[in-house]
Amino acid sequence: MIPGTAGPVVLFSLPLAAAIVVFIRPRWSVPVTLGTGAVLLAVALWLVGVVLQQGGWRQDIGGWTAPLGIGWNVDGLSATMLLLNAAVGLAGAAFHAARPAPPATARDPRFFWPLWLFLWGGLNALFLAADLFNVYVALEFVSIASVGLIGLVGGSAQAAAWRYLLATLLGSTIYLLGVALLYGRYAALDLALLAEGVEPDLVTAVAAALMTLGLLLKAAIFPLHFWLPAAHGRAPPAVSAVLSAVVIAAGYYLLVRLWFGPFAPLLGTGVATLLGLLGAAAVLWGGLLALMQRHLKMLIAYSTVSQFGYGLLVFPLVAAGAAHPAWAGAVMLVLAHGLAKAALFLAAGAIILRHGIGRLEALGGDQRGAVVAWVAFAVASASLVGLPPTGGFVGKWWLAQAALASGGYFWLAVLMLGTAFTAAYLWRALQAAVEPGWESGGEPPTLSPALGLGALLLALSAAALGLAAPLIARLLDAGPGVSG
Amino acid sequence: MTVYLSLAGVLFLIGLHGFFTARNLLRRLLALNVLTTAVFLLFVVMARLAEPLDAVPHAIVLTGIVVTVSTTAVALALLVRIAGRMRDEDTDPAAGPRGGAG
Amino acid sequence: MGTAGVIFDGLLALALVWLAWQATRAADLFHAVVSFIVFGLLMALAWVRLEAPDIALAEAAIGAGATGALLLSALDRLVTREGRRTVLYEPGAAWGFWIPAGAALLGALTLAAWKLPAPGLGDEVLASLGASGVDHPVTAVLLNFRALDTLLEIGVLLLAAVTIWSLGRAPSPLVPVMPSPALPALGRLLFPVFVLVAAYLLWRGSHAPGGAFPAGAVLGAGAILMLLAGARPWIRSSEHGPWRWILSLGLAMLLAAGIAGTVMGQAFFQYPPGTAGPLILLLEVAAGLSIALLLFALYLRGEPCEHGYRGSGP
Amino acid sequence: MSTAQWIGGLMVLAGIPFFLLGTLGLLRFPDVYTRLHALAKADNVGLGLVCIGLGIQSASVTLLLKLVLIWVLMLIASATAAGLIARTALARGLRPWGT
Repeated sequence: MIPGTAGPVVLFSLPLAAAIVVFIRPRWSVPVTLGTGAVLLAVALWLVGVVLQQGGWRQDIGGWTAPLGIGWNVDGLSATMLLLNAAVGLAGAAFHAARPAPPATARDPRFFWPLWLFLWGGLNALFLAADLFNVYVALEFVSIASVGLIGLVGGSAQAAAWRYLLATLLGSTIYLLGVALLYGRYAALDLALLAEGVEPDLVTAVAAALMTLGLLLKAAIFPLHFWLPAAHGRAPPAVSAVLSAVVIAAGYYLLVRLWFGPFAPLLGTGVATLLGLLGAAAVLWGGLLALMQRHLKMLIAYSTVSQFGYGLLVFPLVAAGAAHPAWAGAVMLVLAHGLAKAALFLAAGAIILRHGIGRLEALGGDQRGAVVAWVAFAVASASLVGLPPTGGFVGKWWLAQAALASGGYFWLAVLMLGTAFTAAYLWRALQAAVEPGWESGGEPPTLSPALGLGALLLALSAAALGLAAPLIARLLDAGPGVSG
Repeated sequence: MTVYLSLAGVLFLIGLHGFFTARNLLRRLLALNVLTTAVFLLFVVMARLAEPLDAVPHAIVLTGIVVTVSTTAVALALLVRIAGRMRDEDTDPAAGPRGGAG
Repeated sequence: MGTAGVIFDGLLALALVWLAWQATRAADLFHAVVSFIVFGLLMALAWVRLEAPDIALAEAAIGAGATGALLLSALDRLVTREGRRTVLYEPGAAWGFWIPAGAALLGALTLAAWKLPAPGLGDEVLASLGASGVDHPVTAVLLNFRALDTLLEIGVLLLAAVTIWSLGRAPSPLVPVMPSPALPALGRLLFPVFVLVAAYLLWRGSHAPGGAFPAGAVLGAGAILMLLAGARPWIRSSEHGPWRWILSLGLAMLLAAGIAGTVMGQAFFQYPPGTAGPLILLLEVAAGLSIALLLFALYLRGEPCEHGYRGSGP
Repeated sequence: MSTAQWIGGLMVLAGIPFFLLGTLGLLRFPDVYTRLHALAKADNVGLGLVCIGLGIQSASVTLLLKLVLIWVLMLIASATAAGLIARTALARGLRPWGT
């Protein structure tokens, strides 16, 4: 037995078991969730270490090998995503535990904790899954948990949750149709098995197109992003953080898995350019809309649409032959974006709690109680824009290297322009802090210092990613991109 | 089997068309269910075409049916809440949107 | 199959197409919902024709039965007391992208589906059936070869119930619109039959079509019928009662079975040699019980009362 | 062909007209109550004949009993459903045809 096979078992089972415990005994929610989160973070870190040492592996479930049985996939990419999920999950849980009790008139989100743990478990199941149908069930799991968490605050958030649910269900159905075609063609659902046998014929091409379409819808890639801003903008802060940082990344993660796994033979210049153009459009359109928002959380939500566009630039760059730096760059960006975006949403949550309102022009003036949150916001912004030495900088640097090496000057221009947009809209948000703002007069509400602290830790780790760049490059060598 | 393969195609078309043209939310949900049924039908037709009869798509569709009823139930519960809220606002113009961001 | 079979299949397909069209296009919502329920029932026939009796059972019980009850009760809530239908429209989104993309995909899809070789995994399933602990291939796939899918699926059901609870309280209590002396009598008469059929299906699952899902669905449908017949929803959301335990039982047992393999030094979900048969039966009982209760909980559309209903509130 | 097969086949054939007439009644009768009457009467007899006929043809007592059980359950269900529909119709103020 490979040392380390216990890791995925813990990462898969523990959140689900904890969700059951928290469902049965709500009063234990906070300690159980935080304890689970700490264990999961430790295990994810340990798993990253194991993968660094001995490379990735596949582990069968129930002792049945593919094609009959299903398995888990542990490699640099999945370990990275598991780590991101653990970090954001723990920080979000800490934020939610530390937030001031809601006023007696507001709806009491009684079921936040089980839903939170279910979402965590579903995402871990998704990142581990090596089987296309298992991925479908995990995707639905994540969708329902997300919908529940968005709808918790009631009111207009429930309408946003409904739109998200319909969009995501359509995405899964289209994805499942692609899976059906692949199964009919190859009688296999396992990623590795498919990667060996796939031939670039019509059935495979249609299946690839369907699955990509479904996942683009789930990852809210332009022009299928219409459902994202309302859902992410209206959810509670911790929920927005995990949705933007991890749930969207899950759709992107599957795209990468598929196109650098089974569908690699189909990744011609045409397909790659199309995906790249979608990414470019997402970067620019999302950036433009973020610039026009007047509500802090909506600004951050539109920024997610923009930032995932960078991820798609990996396809044309890899197709043009610059596999290594492009691939590592895109994953690095997703990771850095996840940490920074979660930090932004948590910081925004703290800031909005402090000021009682989320409109940009109201956030200035007296910042007592929100200083840590603003610092976190600034550090996370630095990473998102890509100032050295943050993770965002390294990711963009690698992507730029790939673009230069393969002569993709258009993609380089997109990268630059997107960075300018990012800087502009985040500057708008930061500027709001130092302007006069709307003085409410009364004493600011006393907030737990833990609120801003979680955001700060996430932001600092996004920044520190840049220092760990060599380590991450080595980790990703164990991923599926090497063959690309 | 051609009959059922064509049926899957036509049902998929009807579901897709319904999903995009229906403006009533409940109808859109029904269309989505028809769409899912079409996908299940494709799986089962493939199981029937395989020699010998293939049990894996059967298990997949069974799992899929349970997942679909769960998502449908969540969607309906959400729909009823949204409708209730709209009704409140209809009858009581003073009741603005509650909750909101934050 | 013969000519009669082909004619039957053709008529069935035509009826299904017409019903699907009605379900998505009929002007009256009630008409649409009823068309959809009949569509589900006829789909069960289609599954039988395609030699998938397990799916036929599940479709009749869950697809048509439980979904139908859910749809009808939701429809009931969407109609106001004054008979005015709540307008539930949303503005059309920018579908300009979808329509050409969908048409192009559909053309390619039809072409592709006709060329499928469909090799299938039938031989592999039969080869490993002996080691799976059960004789029925579908049960072997569900609870042994692909048990992880089943675990997540029960998880989805529980998660859906929690999500629905999180949306708010159940509208209480659900009084039948038209009290009839026949209905409670029918409920009392039929409930033992439901329990019997569920137990039979569960037992049958190890060697023939049946198993936890149809059994749970039949039991859940019986419970819903009792509710319609005027019984008070007896399920409570209280932390102290047994209900939360029973709702989580299926997922907890499957998780425990999975972890047990790892603890004993084997793969996740690997049953110890020789115990697969009884273990699968045990898991099916737990899963069936949870499925029945979860389907019932989904039907309540909200968190049930914590300590029981006092009087007949609004 | 054995006698049992002949008897069974004849019973199934005899059952079919009841379904046809029941459907005709559903389509052509003037109001809810008469339609219910046509459906319940015709379908119950028709189903009974078909079930017993098939049971006799199968030449297996267990199967015959199972088919009869199906018929009995259908009888109970259709009686209750018809009662509910008629009561609801009355409560909504639909007057029987001819009164």
